[in-house]
Amino acid sequence: MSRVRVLIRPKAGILDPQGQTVERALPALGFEGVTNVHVGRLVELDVEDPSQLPAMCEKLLANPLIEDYEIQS
Amino acid sequence: MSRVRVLIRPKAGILDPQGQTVERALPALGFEGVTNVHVGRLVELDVEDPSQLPAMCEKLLANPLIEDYEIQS
Amino acid sequence: MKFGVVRFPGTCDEVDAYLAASRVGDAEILWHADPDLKGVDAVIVPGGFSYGDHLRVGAIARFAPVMAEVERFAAGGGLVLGICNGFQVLCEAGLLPGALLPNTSLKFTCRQVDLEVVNASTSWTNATAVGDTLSIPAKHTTGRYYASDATLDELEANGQVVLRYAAGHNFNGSVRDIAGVSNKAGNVVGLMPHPEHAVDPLTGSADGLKLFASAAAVPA
Amino acid sequence: MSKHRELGLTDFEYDLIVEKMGREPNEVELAVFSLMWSEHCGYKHSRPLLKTLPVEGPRLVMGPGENAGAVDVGNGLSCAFKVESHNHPSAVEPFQGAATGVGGILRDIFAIGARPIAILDSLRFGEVADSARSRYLLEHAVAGIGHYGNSIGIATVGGEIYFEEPYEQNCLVNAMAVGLIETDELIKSAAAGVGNVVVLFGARTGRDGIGGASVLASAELDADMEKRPTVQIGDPFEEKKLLECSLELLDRKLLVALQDLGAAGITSSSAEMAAKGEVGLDLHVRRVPLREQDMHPFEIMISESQERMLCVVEPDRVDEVLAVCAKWEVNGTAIGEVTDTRRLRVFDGDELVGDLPVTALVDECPTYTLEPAEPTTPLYPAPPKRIDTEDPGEILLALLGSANLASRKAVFEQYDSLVGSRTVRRPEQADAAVLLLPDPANGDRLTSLAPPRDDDAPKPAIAVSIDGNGRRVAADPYRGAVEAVLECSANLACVGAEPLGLTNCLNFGNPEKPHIAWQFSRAIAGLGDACRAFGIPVVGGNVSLYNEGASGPIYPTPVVGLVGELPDARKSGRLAFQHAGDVVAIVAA
Ligand SMILES: Nc1ncnc2c1ncn2[C@@H]1O[C@H](COP(=O)(O)OP(=O)(O)O)[C@@H](O)[C@H]1O
Repeated sequence: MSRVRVLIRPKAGILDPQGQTVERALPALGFEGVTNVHVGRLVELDVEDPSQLPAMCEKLLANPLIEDYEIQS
Repeated sequence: MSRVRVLIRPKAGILDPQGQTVERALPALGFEGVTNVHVGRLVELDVEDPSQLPAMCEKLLANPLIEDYEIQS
Repeated sequence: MKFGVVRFPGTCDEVDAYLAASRVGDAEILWHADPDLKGVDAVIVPGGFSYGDHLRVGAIARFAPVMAEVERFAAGGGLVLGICNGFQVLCEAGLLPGALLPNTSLKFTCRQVDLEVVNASTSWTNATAVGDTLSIPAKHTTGRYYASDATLDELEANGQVVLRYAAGHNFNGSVRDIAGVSNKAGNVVGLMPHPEHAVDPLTGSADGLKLFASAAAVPA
Repeated sequence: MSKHRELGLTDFEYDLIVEKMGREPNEVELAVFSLMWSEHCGYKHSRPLLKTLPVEGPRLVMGPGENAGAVDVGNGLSCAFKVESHNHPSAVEPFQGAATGVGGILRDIFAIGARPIAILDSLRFGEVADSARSRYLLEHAVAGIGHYGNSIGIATVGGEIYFEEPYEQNCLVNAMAVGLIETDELIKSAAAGVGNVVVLFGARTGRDGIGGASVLASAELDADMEKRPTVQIGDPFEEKKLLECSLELLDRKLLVALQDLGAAGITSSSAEMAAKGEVGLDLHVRRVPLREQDMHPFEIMISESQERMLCVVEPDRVDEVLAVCAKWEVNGTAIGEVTDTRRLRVFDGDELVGDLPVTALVDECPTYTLEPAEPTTPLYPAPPKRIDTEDPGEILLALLGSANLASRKAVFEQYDSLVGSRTVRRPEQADAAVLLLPDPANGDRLTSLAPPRDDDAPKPAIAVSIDGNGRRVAADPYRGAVEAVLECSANLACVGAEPLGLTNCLNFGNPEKPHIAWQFSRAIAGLGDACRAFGIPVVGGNVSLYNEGASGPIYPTPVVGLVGELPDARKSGRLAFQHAGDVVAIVAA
């Protein structure tokens, strides 16, 4: 059994409204010099068979049409 | 300028219906042996001054009452 | 009594709150970027989706310039009501205890719910009686009230639990069926359901008007 | 294959373009023509038939041709409304497809200056009992509609859903929006005033929806095809700001003309504004704020990025316009000028990269005469028998368990049906939604924020409903379409409202097939006759053709939306029996 992390983020070129909103808000909060903000999802799970992970991501965890994923184990 | 990742997850012990939903959906798709699923947020950003990050997390990116965060740079 | 209703980018229910407040007093819209409460006697932080609910509900709005004034106003005993997104904002700002998490169903749900009045001595419930049932609509995706057990015990001991969902009406999974809470002094109240949508029997119920009437009755 | 064919233009159409241009079009020009002469923008197969629909009525204020139609609802107010499809995007990505469908129809409403107050939806999927895909589409489309409407704060007050096999591969997602405006404040989209400035405001432009036209990209960019999102992502937060910003601009009388960006983006909105105003436009694509820096001029022209509007402004008001945009945290950029050339000229820096005749683009798209033929054999297989018992108890249970009869609560509870505090009849309380109008007796104008008083004066209201029954239309296109109008009118009658105007969305298969052409023309005949019989004008609508899956076309599905008025909302009917002892009666013709 291993603990795995899946990072899911909007595909390059796809609108990321959350990232935009956060980026726009930061200076007003006193945080300057922050750019290129993207907001995605983090899924953490224990898997018996890590080889299933790519299929799991494609089918359920991410939406491959609009999201990229990265598996960190 | 460095690219930084912030991982934000629900605090242990707080009900995480998103994680539960994923966990329940997986067997139906043929993925067995997955447990302890949690869903959180991923924020990626370029920062000029990484020393600002903890403050940014405490103040804005995470809500310490309900979430833990981890900074990966 | 003059109510100020805060408008952030993405706020949706400010006109309804304004109209509801106008039934019992005067009202004015307060722009998020102006650090000025225009001399109002009570502030309403209304519902909607400030900043698109992006990042985390209420997280960005709490930093708006007007909120610094609201915090100062509340600390001085000023009357503040947070409705739905406004409740979320007040919790994020630390004006109210606890936090709002996603509904256990993870779905947006719009439903008329019954609320039970637990504390009728706050500035926003003094026109009700303990045990009263109020029929008020709730509509949100992130309305599951959460606080640690220790905090909850303290809130109950202090009478800070103001409203509870009646049996069978807690659709979001809030701990201890909590629908609304107050600060210790009782001048700041937040709730997930929308009293501003329940001010006229023609549109379903007038029970929500009691909250506005309560504040209007507080000597300015 | 030649580029024009890959872009969906026939050889005949291409030759016609060369003739109108007097030369071969370049890439930018070909991209623009291919979109303007597409079915979606050009109504190539439907325009002649749509002309047969009645567009006159005593309460008509704005008929087809503008972004939305409008009817007079009394006291100086008009109700603007329109229904539109987002079928194909929803089949690809149901959440975003349905969400952006709502976003698009809302922009149509505020583009004419009206404040949107209500949304309705009409949905068709395959059998959810049998098909996991249909369940997925249903769940995500409903979530998408709710996400957009709820977040922008406009009540979704009604709709309808139906499940059957012909929609399995090609679901239907139609959304209707309703708005209110002071009649004398309605704004049109015709560009006017040579020397006036064209301002683009709203979201940045990315590569959304460029899919098909990417054949125009150079080989080197083709390698990057991966990077070309064809799925449009909606951002209701951006649209909420855009809505408030647009209405404030209009309120301050800062605009000469306003138009939303829908399908075909800057291309179609600018061309249509120029055509209606009988002027020309010079546009500078490098001034358009971009999400990705390396975009080609043709990509900028045809991008379908959501949440954008185009307006025409007198030069000395531009600063004020940009200040209002800044107040609402919306990008505003002057991107062009009105000219007297009647040409749409596209500049990339100093370089003229496209020079198009406006009239040819907008008004001279060829139309095709359909060749209808009544089919001699049934087009659709008989539906499978779903109840296999004679036992009345079991039959009742099976009926109650069927998705088509089940309560819609699980759907409509995901929609905020109350925001605005004017919903007198919400879902499941009546056959049509009833929405209070501002009460002029109380000095309550749309803009004045005067609270209604609890007095004994009548409470004027409108009622809205949306209906369609594809299976009936499949059985008899003429009568099926008539019945859609009848059912929708009956829904209004049940709350005590009288219809004032109708909008429709015509969802059909491939009209180049004779039997589809027959369904289509018969249904439009039925729709027209029913509207004439009722004296209801058709104020606008939308056509969605080529709705077919591998196993055949969808049921022909004209969806009609009606807006009616009732003098006193307090008297509107309800579905539920109210008091024990009341008499139950049936009324029939
Ligand atoms: N897709 C939908 N979106 C919003 N409301 C819906 C939808 N489908 C049905 N409703 C609402 O649910 C209620 C019941 O729908 P339906 O069973 O179709 O009723 P009817 O018998 O009036 O056709 C109505 O108020 C209708 O407006």
